[in-house]
Amino acid sequence: MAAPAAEVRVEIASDDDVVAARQAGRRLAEQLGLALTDLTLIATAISEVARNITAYAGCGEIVVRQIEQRGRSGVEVVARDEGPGIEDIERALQDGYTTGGGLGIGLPGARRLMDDFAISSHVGRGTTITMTKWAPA
Amino acid sequence: MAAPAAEVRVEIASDDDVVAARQAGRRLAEQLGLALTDLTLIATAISEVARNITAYAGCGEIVVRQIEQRGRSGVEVVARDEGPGIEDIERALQDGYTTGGGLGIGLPGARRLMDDFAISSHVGRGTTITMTKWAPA
Amino acid sequence: MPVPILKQGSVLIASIQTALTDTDVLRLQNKLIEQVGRYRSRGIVVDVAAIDVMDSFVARSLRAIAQMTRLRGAEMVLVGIQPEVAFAMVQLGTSLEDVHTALDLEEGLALLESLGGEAGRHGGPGS
Amino acid sequence: MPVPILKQGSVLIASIQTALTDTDVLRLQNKLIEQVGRYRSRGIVVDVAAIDVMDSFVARSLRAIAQMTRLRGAEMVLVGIQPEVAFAMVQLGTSLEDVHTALDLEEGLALLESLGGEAGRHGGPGS
Ligand SMILES: Nc1ncnc2c1ncn2[C@@H]1O[C@H](COP(=O)(O)OP(=O)(O)O)[C@@H](O)[C@H]1O
Ligand SMILES: Nc1ncnc2c1ncn2[C@@H]1O[C@H](COP(=O)(O)OP(=O)(O)O)[C@@H](O)[C@H]1O
Repeated sequence: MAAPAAEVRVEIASDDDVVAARQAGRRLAEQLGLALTDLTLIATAISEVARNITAYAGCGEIVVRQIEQRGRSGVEVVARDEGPGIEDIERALQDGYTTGGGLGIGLPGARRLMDDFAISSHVGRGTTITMTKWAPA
Repeated sequence: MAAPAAEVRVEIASDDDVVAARQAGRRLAEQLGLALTDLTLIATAISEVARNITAYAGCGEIVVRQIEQRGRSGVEVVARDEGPGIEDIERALQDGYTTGGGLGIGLPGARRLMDDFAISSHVGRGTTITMTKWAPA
Repeated sequence: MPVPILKQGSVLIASIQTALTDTDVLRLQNKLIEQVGRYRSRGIVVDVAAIDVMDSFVARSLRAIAQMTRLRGAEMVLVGIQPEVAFAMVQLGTSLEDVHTALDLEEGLALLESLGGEAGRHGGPGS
Repeated sequence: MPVPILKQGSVLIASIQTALTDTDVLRLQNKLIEQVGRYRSRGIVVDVAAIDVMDSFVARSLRAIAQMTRLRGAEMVLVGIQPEVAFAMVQLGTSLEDVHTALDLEEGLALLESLGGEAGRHGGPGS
């Protein structure tokens, strides 16, 4: 019965792509049977990290996939760009910190919206954010 | 049809010049067809950085010009002085930080008012602020 | 997708019909700023019932419109926030405490009416 | 350009006619402080309809005038803020939450009247 794990990939270069990415992520999560609230949390988190790609890196991609781990299934979102990177990740994760005149809640907010959240970033090389929402057991 | 890129330059030494600079910037942006709201955002940002020149550097200049980049057109404002420079740029960009008894929102506010915003400053040598507002696509 | 704005008496009603890009949000913002001046509006209702996501960009724009409106002595009311969208906003950290909200358009208009009592209306009936 | 100040009953009305330099703003501030004392005014209306830009300096001065007025048991109302000017103020970060606002002069006077019940008037008619 185990179908091959679903995956969608959306190139991010403009604000249309931000909407496309969050809608694609939402649909995939819906197929996995997540609740309406979780779909909205995932879509909101994707919107934040996708907008950061357009704002700070110019372009990049979002990959949303189904994952299974220790008998649980979930939705993993990977946001990847080869932009300028984040100098001080800890600070970027603080509420209100922005270098672009935003509200500065995109990254800390996305972390609160999802269950797992990790950033890997290297100045001059780019940023990868991996975040997961688990389906209820 | 491409007319030579428009440019205006205003010497800043007194508070009359602050008004002159923001009005000149506004007129140029109007010629480029920007919306009333954008004209006001640009004029307000110019007012803040021009006042800082009179307050902290004594004198300097504001240059407003039309720019084109990747098929988009916009208004670029450069505020330049050879004053004392800014010691801690990151702090100067925080809301409420002032060394002059102001509200401390001039620089962070100008960043929010414009689309792009960059400061280059060297202690003892001066400050250059470059900021851009893009015309809607 | 442009957001239609209706004028009903002295109130503007913006009814968001679909997911918005950032560009759509900025256009809506500009249109509201322009029309609130042109029509000397007393209030704005923004209906977000059809919105999929209220992220930090949308929240910031809506708050800016609310504050702009208040500076003119008028008021903005946000209506139709779906429960799951409201929940996501709280997790994200944009609970818009300073923005008036109501359940739906009808209640939003009623709220505007009652708010108008303080700033706008003078010589109201029976007082 | 000096800002004309009209005295209408117990209210001072300052009508800004054009763009103001910082010096003009400070002069207006001083003149209002002086006249509010001289005429024991109950209220001030500052009409900014003709102002092009409300930057941090103007905002700070207006807030100072409002606070000074309040300390005398009177009130200041800001009227005529254009929507795009209001929006720029919000982006800049000076939304003047603590200052009364109204759409235009007439409504500003009405608002002062209603506020007067609380702060200014004692033994007002019928209350
Ligand atoms: N993909 C990215 N590339 C480079 N820098 C980023 C990226 N995403 C976020 N940042 C940095 O982290 C800061 C905080 O991001 P965030 O919390 O989303 O707030 P905001 O986007 O409102 O600034 C940003 O201002 C930016 O400096
Ligand atoms: N052109 C400049 N030259 C030197 N210092 C400056 C300049 N512009 C701003 N600054 C410094 O940055 C601080 C913050 O500026 P700003 O945010 O505009 O607030 P304010 O002008 O109210 O102090 C100023 O107090 C000053 O120390």
